[in-house]
Amino acid sequence: MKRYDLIIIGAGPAGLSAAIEASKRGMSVAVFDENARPGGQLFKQIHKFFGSKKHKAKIRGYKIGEQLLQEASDNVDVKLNSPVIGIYPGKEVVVRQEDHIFHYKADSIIVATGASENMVPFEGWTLPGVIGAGAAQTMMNLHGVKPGEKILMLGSGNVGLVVSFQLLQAGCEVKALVDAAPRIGGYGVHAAKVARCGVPFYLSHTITKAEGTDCVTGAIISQVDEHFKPIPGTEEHFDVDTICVAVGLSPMSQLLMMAGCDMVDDPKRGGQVPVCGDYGETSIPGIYAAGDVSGIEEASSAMIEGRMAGICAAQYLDFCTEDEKKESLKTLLEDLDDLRQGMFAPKNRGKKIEKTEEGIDISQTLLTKGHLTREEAERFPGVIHEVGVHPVIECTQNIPCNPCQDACPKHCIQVGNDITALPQIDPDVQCIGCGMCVASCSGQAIFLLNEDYEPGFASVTLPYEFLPLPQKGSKGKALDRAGQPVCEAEVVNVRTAPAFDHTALLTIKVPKEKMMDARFYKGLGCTEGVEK
Amino acid sequence: MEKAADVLIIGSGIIGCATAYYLAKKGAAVTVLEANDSIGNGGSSRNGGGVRQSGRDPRELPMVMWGIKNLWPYLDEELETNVEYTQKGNLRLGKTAAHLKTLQKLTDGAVACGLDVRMISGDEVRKINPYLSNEVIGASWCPTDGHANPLTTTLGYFKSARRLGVRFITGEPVTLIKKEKGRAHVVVTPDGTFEAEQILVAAGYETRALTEPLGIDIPMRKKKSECLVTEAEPPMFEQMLGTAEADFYGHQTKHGSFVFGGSTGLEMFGIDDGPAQRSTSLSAPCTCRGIMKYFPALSDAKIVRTWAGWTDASADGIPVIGPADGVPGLYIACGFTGHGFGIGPAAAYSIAELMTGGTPPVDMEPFRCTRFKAKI
Amino acid sequence: MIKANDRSNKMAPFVPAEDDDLIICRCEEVTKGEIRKAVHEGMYTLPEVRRYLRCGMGLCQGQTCGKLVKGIIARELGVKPSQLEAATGRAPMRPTELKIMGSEKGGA
Amino acid sequence: MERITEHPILGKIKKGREVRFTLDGRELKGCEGEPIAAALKANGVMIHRYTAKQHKPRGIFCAIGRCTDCVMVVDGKPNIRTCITPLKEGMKVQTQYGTRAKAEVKDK
Repeated sequence: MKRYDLIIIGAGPAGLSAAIEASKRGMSVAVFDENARPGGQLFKQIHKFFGSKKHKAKIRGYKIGEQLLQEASDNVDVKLNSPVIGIYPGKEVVVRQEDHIFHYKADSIIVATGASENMVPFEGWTLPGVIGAGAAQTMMNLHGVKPGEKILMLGSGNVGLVVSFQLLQAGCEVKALVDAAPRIGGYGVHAAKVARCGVPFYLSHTITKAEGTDCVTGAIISQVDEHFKPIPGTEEHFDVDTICVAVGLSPMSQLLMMAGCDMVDDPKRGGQVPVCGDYGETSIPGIYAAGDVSGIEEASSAMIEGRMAGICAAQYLDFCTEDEKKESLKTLLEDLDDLRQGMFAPKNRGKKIEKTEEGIDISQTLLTKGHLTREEAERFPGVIHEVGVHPVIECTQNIPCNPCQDACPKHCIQVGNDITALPQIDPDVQCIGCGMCVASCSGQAIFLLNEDYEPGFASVTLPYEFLPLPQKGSKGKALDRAGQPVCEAEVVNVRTAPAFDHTALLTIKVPKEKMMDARFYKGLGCTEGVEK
Repeated sequence: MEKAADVLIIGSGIIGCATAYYLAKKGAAVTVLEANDSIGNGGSSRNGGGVRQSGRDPRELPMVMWGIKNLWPYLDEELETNVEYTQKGNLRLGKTAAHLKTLQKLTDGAVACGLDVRMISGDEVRKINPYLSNEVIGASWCPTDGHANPLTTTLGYFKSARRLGVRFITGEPVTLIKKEKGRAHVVVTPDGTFEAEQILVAAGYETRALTEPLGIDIPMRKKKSECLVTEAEPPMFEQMLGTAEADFYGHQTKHGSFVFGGSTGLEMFGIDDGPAQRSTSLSAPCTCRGIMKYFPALSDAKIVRTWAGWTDASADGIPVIGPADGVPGLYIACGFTGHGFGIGPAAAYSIAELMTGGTPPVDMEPFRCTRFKAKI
Repeated sequence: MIKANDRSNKMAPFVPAEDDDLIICRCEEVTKGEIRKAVHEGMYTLPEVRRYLRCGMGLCQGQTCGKLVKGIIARELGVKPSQLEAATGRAPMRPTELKIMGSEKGGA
Repeated sequence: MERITEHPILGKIKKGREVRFTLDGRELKGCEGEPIAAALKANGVMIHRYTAKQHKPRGIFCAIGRCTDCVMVVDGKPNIRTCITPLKEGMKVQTQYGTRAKAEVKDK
């Protein structure tokens, strides 16, 4: 029987990070993953990540996956297409590989199996065309196949918002974003990206029926009362071929249960999770859990948790000293702690937060419609007015993210040590209009305004991640934050650069009085997204 | 806290549930105490579902034969539950001359008890079940054997007993049975005490620890048994199957899935992992190889679940059913040795008769708890 | 775990609901009404409901419906889903062909 | 028609060579190595199977091999998770009815 110092189950962000730390310390490590390619969900994540530099912020998920693989490739044995069948007594891991099952023994095990999608039943939910949001991501971002043409998205958490945007990028039409909750669950900036493309948000609404005989041909949604019961008479029909369900994730913890770890159902962590110490130690010495399997969080947190579990396993088997472990864990715990701050922190789940840490009222329109109003935007520290070109940062919630601070070569944007603080603009530093901040903002919430572009006209520079890319000189409509046309607009500049990482910078000229409304651009005769 | 009942039953397996049901039908006030959080969480929800006479010890044959004639065919209706009882015969398969010898011996014993069972050739076997490989050279064939769904049967008895007013309390482990004025009368749990005129212990292997302090020790040991189930497949055959070598047994359920159990030969020496009942890594692969030797056609069938359970293997391979001699008020039903499901309804019916002063349908003498003697 | 363990507890009688026809377990096609009814018949735990109705016992082994079934049982019993025991994790975690399961390498 | 040829972030999507396969005897084209489900989707196929009890259509649901809703009969074998089974030249894919392919459907 083949033996390893450490067996890791799952080659996602947590598993790979754990493998890197463990193998660095001399452990023999095997990583098993059931998928054909490593990286877990990272390769479906084509948006830029949040956090700070050490959390790999502003790098797109799939690139982080590539980096991790690169880092792991030298010493770690990643075995793909290898579903683990079970964990048996004596830390025996049985794996299916090709047409056989293999028995492996390990002195320590890290379970990093991630999460699976929650589902919500409604009339017609078994029809072909009702799919998980993860399924949509898999189809379009991994396999290059559109999950549908006209989509209704169910769920306004980060997954629902991010996938809606990705669907638009893939050339699908998102007809509506529906959530039974009265407020949007995910980051406001993610919602705003979707809203400005014209996707309507239906909060306090639920799907009551998927229509169709052989597959989805439409959907009916209804408003719900405070007990989440549909209100008769509020039904609205949508002509869609696909209904995407994004109603949260559950830890995929069955293997830990099978291994005999003490489990607990913790709604704050997303469901059935192992009882764990700070670094993923389960009730069984030598078995650890890292990433979503021990509680649903972002991939950035999963990577840190993986590293911590890897270090713990190393120390458990004497591959590093207690002091070294303590030292490394201290830094990692701080990094993790940075991510677990702000209004979306795990500890704040379910809490109704009315004000930012700075004491500013949070935009209610953002929470219910997915976008700020012009008036609401003005009260945030990132929104200023100056002569000439300057950034406008419509970042209005305390989320752990600060790449904008590093992006500005002139250091005119400050977030400070607390990375959940709202960015502020130093009025004494002259913006050079380089656009680095616009491209660096993972939330696509930074715009450059030139209030004095031409007499009577201002220019707005905005991030643009769609095809076809408008040409300089082309004319169209400027859209407001809700995706509604506000005025004629002319594209006066289009910038792309490797440093922008596929985010194009579109500069449009609009009448000066519309500069605080125009936040998106729609060319004439084509919708956003891939040309049909 | 004193809670009174006519009868207290310890254990909610098929024996506990069915006895409660038959007692309640006779008007008794019954309380069932179950240590686990779920009803029937032991062997009753973990066995292979055989409802079989052939292959059994002649001492328990009359009881199981009576049950198959008088109880099993009517259980669906009686319990208002689909117990999936299928009476399409049992093939006990042999591949070697030695196997046939084993089978012949079992068959002769059963025929002496009046059971319709006979030896058939390999070709006759394949007429009954065309999927069996040519390695099979003969079998014993008992047309009145069959199989049922142990999960719905046990829960069906539970449901029906509950409907008749039986009180079931789960998560209530009994720690002690106490005598009062010479009779077993009080049952102690961490939550309190329960009183009853009669107490039945039907707690599998755990019975031993409960009756031993009262001077009744049943010689038995815990033995792990493991099973697996496949995805649903198109209907292939309806018989219950076993082998002379006991390398696997099983059947295709009405749902289409195949349930198989098997033996690695190492069961008696496994680690006692207590109530966890964890599968071992060796069992399912071993059973799979066993199955494929007989059923090459099943090699692409996918296994969706494996599980394990404890059996209470008695010293002589048949159960203890009846009064605890010398302890008035106490009754015992345990030691079913891994074949308690098919005989369960008849055993329960018989105990209910005994406990209410009626006449059990078969002679209960072979099941007395005092039968175990030293060999010299 | 819950101490809703006295199965003779009188529960409000089963009242049919409009959405009883909803499929909850997609593999075994078990409906919400069947699950609710099972609870009223005394099945208070996830293992019992699964054993009684086969929900979560199909090809996917309850990976999709586990949480939904738990929620329905909890609602009928008037407890929080987190107070109910979860389904047991059992091998194989993915459906595995007999011939593959029977072909061991690196075994003892 | 449903394929994304160029993506604003991912650029040109790399795919395997074009191969032919059949669905219930009808010849379709797909890319080698992509999941069968992706190839079917690109051909506009929504229904993968009809359920055993209620005979209702099912298609892709989780797309990562967990929910088992997208199973079909592939090269004669039922219950194959098409979302994780790579497409190969000449594969015979059949709509699954309950646990098997429809007897009347003759594959070429």
